[in-house]
Amino acid sequence: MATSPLTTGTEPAARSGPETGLALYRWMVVIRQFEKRAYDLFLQNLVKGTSHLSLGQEAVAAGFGVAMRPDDWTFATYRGHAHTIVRGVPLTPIMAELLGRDNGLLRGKGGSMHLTSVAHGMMGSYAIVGAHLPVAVGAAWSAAYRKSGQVAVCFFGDGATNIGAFHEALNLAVVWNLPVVFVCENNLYMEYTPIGAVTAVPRPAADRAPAYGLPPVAIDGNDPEVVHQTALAALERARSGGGPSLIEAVTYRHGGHSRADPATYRPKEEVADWLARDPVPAYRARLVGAGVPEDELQRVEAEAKEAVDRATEEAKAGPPPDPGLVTADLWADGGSSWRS
Amino acid sequence: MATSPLTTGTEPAARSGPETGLALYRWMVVIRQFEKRAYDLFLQNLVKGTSHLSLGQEAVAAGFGVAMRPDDWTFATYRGHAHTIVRGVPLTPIMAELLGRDNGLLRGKGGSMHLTSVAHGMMGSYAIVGAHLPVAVGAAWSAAYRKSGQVAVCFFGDGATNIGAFHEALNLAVVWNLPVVFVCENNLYMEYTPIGAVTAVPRPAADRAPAYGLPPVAIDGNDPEVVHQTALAALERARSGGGPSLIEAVTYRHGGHSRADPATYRPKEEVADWLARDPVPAYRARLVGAGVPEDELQRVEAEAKEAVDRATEEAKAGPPPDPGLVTADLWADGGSSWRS
Amino acid sequence: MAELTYREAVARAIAQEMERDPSVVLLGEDVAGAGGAFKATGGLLERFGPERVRDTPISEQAILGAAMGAAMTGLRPIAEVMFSDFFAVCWDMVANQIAKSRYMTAGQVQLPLVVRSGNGGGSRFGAQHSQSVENWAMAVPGLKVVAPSCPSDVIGLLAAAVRDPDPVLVFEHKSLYPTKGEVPDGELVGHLGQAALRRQGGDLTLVALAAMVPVALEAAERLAAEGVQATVIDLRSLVPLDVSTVLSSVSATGHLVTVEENPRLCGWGAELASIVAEECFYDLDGPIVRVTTPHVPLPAADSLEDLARPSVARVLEAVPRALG
Amino acid sequence: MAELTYREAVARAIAQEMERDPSVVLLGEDVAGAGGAFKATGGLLERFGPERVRDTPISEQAILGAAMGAAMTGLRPIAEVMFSDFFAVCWDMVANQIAKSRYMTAGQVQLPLVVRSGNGGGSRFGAQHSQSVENWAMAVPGLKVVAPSCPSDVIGLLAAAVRDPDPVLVFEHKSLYPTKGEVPDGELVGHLGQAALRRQGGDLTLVALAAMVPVALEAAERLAAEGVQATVIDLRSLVPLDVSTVLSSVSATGHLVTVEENPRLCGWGAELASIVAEECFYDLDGPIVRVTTPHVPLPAADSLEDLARPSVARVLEAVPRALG
Ligand SMILES: Cc1ncc(C[n+]2csc(CCOP(=O)(O)OP(=O)(O)O)c2C)c(N)n1
Ligand SMILES: Cc1ncc(C[n+]2csc(CCOP(=O)(O)OP(=O)(O)O)c2C)c(N)n1
Ligand SMILES: [Mg+2]
Ligand SMILES: [Mg+2]
Repeated sequence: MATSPLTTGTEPAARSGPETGLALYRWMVVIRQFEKRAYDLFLQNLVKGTSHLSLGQEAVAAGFGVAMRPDDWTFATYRGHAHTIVRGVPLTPIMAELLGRDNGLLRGKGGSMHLTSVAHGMMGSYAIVGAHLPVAVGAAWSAAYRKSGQVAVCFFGDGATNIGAFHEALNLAVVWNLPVVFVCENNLYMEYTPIGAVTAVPRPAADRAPAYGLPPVAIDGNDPEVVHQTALAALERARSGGGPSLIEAVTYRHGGHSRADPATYRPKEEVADWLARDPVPAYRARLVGAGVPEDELQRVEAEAKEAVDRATEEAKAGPPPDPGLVTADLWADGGSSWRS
Repeated sequence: MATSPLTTGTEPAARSGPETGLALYRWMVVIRQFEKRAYDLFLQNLVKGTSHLSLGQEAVAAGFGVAMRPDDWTFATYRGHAHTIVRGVPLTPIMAELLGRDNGLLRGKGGSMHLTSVAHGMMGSYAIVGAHLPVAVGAAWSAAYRKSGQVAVCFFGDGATNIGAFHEALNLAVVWNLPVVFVCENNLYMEYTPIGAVTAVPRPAADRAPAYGLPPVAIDGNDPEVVHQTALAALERARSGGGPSLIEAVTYRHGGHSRADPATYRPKEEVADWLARDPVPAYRARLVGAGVPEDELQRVEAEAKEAVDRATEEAKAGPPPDPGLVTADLWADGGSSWRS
Repeated sequence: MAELTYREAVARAIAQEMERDPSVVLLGEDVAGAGGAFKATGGLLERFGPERVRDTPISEQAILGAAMGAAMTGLRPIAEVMFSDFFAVCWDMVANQIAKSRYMTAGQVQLPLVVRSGNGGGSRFGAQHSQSVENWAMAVPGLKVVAPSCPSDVIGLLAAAVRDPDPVLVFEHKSLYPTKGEVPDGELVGHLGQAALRRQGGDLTLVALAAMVPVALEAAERLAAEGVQATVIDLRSLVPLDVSTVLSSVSATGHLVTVEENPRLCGWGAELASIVAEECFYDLDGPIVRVTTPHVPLPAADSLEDLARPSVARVLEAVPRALG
Repeated sequence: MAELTYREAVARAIAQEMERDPSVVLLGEDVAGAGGAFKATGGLLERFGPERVRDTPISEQAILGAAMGAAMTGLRPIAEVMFSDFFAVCWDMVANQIAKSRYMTAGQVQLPLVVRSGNGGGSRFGAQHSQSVENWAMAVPGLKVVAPSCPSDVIGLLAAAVRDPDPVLVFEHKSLYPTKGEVPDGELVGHLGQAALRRQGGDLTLVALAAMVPVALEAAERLAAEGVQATVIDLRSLVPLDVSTVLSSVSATGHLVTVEENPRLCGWGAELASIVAEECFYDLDGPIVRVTTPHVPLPAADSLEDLARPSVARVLEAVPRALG
């Protein structure tokens, strides 16, 4: 089952230095604060549509975010706030998008599930399970064709490993030897069903890797340094022509699948176990142990909170989207006319 | 690549007896004669649509046909004449279907690619690559639900292992532990592209089996006894609650992908090699060596030729389909009205 | 009589049919343990057990393929496609396999199966979780297509769909799940292919479906206040299509406005308008006007989504054009 | 001027665009080594090399996903879906991803890509290899849709599609591949959204697409022999749709017959009829009649397939009903 012992397929090249550690921690804290706020705003009925939080899964986004080159590309799912944040997209437009305002990242047209910022290499959040894996392959193809050295990194859930697009994307990426890193965030559940109940192998991604000629890699997705080192190795492999990687990062979401899902389908002890392994305090403790001064950590935390507060205020102050947006931007000419 | 050494995943339980040998040979010869005739009729412009022959691949259909129980189910592709024949479907309606006549198996409505005879457990020939794998899973589910002891056997090509439906079907079949046998007829090519050029692993099916918790099985698809023994073992496993199997039978088509494809994209030596391993004369020689009297073989051959001759005449004598069939049988009420 | 929500009606219909016929089985993502993403299948696992109510992986092609294979071998499966947008990932199963098998095999293959799906907008879910795709299904020969607008029709149409020998797609409207309605006690079985006359009026025919029915009814009330009496037809079933109910109403009123949620092009409204323009041309006294979502995907923000979907105001705007 | 076949025109158009722009790449099953299942991409591998002309596995979702990812990052891919029926196995990529991404991201994502596909019947391939599915695409906002009827339009429209900043689906008609036509020398670039007037006549407007254009033209000749002069419009492009050419013709003739190959319900003919019934109602002098394939899949046998698809005889039968 998905709770089986983890193996680290790629040995960390070196321990992360103190700067990297702080960077990892900063992103984890920003994500944590942002997601908690998003939840509060949902309870206040300000986030109108759905939203899928990464609370508990921060280490995956942070580890990759710190490892990626600015011109690398991220492809994420509907659970994409964290992956958008770590690409350096300002928090205000992200928050404003959740609130459906004109100052939102997508001017309210996409919502929480479709966060995208092409300027930051955040190439989209996709709400159909599995759909973005082939798209990431295409971006990697374009990087290879243009010899740009860019890498496409594609995040998806454990549930996505059972859909056809997963299979097609992995196979094509390997056959064409493309610079793409597939990252399965295995949080042990699809929406409400345990992944082990609907999957033919214990490790939904790692145990499929050999079907594409790739080594099985499953890592502790709650350890940001392990994630970061694994990411560095996979990115380097991709950039140097070594082809795709498939990484299973085992982690856990603290809350429900989306919105107000109370997640009562999960055993209490399982939840308690994983809360005890909460990546944010755990990593904080590790940094303290490694000699990072307490006040530096507090500064990072204060800055994060301040940034999220400011984003919240600016988002709330945003006007509703311009009504003209309904019929805008279907086509490159800015409009949506279907008649000539 | 797909020409890598074969491994036999399931040890033959016992050598096939002389009766089985003759049965295998009979089906191989019938298929051979039928397919050659279909080709001739195509050249005479009597087969109007497309057709995909199993010349060279007879041992797979024969081996399974002899092993299956009458109430087991076959699901095949557009390359389905052979699989239809071995279920005992009379040759005349099959041939008449290729000719588009009213006495055709589907009264001309389906054509070569859709041969179906529910009464014989031939549950359809499917022309969309990969589509019938999930359908076979459903039939197996129904057998399991009704505890009927039936098994669904699903044949498909090497090319089909790269499409999403393959992945979804295998996973679900294993998760639900269903009585279904998946048989990949690896003839080394999709239409015109060598399977090795577009597949991430050397053995397109066998190397994927572990991704579904199944053992890798690749057999000599030109040896009808190996196929037959493997089939018996897989059917028994399925019938006794042991769940699905995935079998890769390596074989070769003697002709082109469809109709008049001259198959010039294949290296001459490769073709020559495989022609030298033609399963029909090879098995004949083996039977002779095992002491089967020559005249018995000749009788089988003469009967096959006679049956195909008769089917050809009867098919040719068939009238064109009743024009009313155009709007018949969309619905169970026999009609196709969309208005009430 | 009892008041039920639309979502409760779904579970009641399925239970009614599973109780009656042991060959009825239910499968889909999260339909069993969790009672469905929209909580429309709650209690069924407990009542009918894990052999008949089955959770699946996220594998829509396998779900629909399994339903098809089971249907052709003696079961009567009800498959759930959680959001109708996901028909796109299994469209081959629906459009090429399920729809065509009986015809291609000259009637050999029987496919008594139902696919239920949450359809339509209004939930601020954005473009990939809000589509009205009943016209995708209507365009494919071999599929029956219904879309109930109220709890009693949910039961009647779903039960009829389960008993029908052909494949039926049932589009449940997501924004209607929490709505309530009176439902008669006891077994309820409807008919596929019967439109419902929700209101009678001699000046104009309004035709609507699912969540657009209340919109059309409210528009009719407002029109009445201005002295225009509208007939409101709830189409309920797209295939079979109750053409005669529509034609006889339009013959009487001479004016037709359709109210559909799908994007502009090639919706059921276009089909209906064309039928009327061919078969009832000489009774028409003015242009046929379609009110639709513009030809765009649905935006996520509440204010934008409300502007995009047909509203009472947009219907009222259309009526003068139809009256000519 | 040279005479080319429709299939040669495909290869020439692609070569013209690949020559001009190194960001144009081609991918699909058997398109490279084998020159395409319909031999419409012959010689391109030899001329442009394996980096630009790529064979793929049988993975339509991956093919279209790869085209999308490449397009959003700077390439201009041309993807082939061998038979348009196979859009069903990658419909999510087409309808949910490619069509919606620009809109959902408020214009951030650019998708200059082309998907070519062999469409339509007449080849006795049966129900799963013969469909006309241009209406599937027309119904989805965010896709441009064209369907050429002759070799010069193949080049013009395909070139225009490659240069267009938006996703364009090009439906090549399988039964037209062997047909020939005159093609001007030199670079040829057409326009999306312009219908072509193939014949002028004052009594009736016939509108057709792709393989139905010759059917409509022949019907028009026969009608002329009986003294009825028909205008024949080759629609060429469904999105954008050249509504004004159709409306002005119908305004003049007062009568409209559409000839479409897709099954009955919700085709482009229904859309066109509805537009005319709304925007041109007062100029109509008779019912709008659609000639379509009946609402069934296509049968395989030659005689049945010929009966199912619209024929000259069926058009001639429809005209008196339209003339009223
Ligand atoms: C094709 C498709 N099927 C179903 C859904 C509905 N759905 C949304 S999220 C989800 C669960 C996904 O689980 P997983 O891949 O593990 O990702 P997680 O949400 O746990 O991050 C499902 C079934 C969907 N969006 N797309
Ligand atoms: C989804 C889909 N894509 C493409 C095709 C076109 N096509 C028909 S047969 C074929 C090759 C199949 O190769 P394989 O699976 O190896 O079977 P074989 O024909 O060799 O028996 C292709 C690409 C199809 N029918 N369906
Ligand atoms: Mg998960
Ligand atoms: Mg093959």
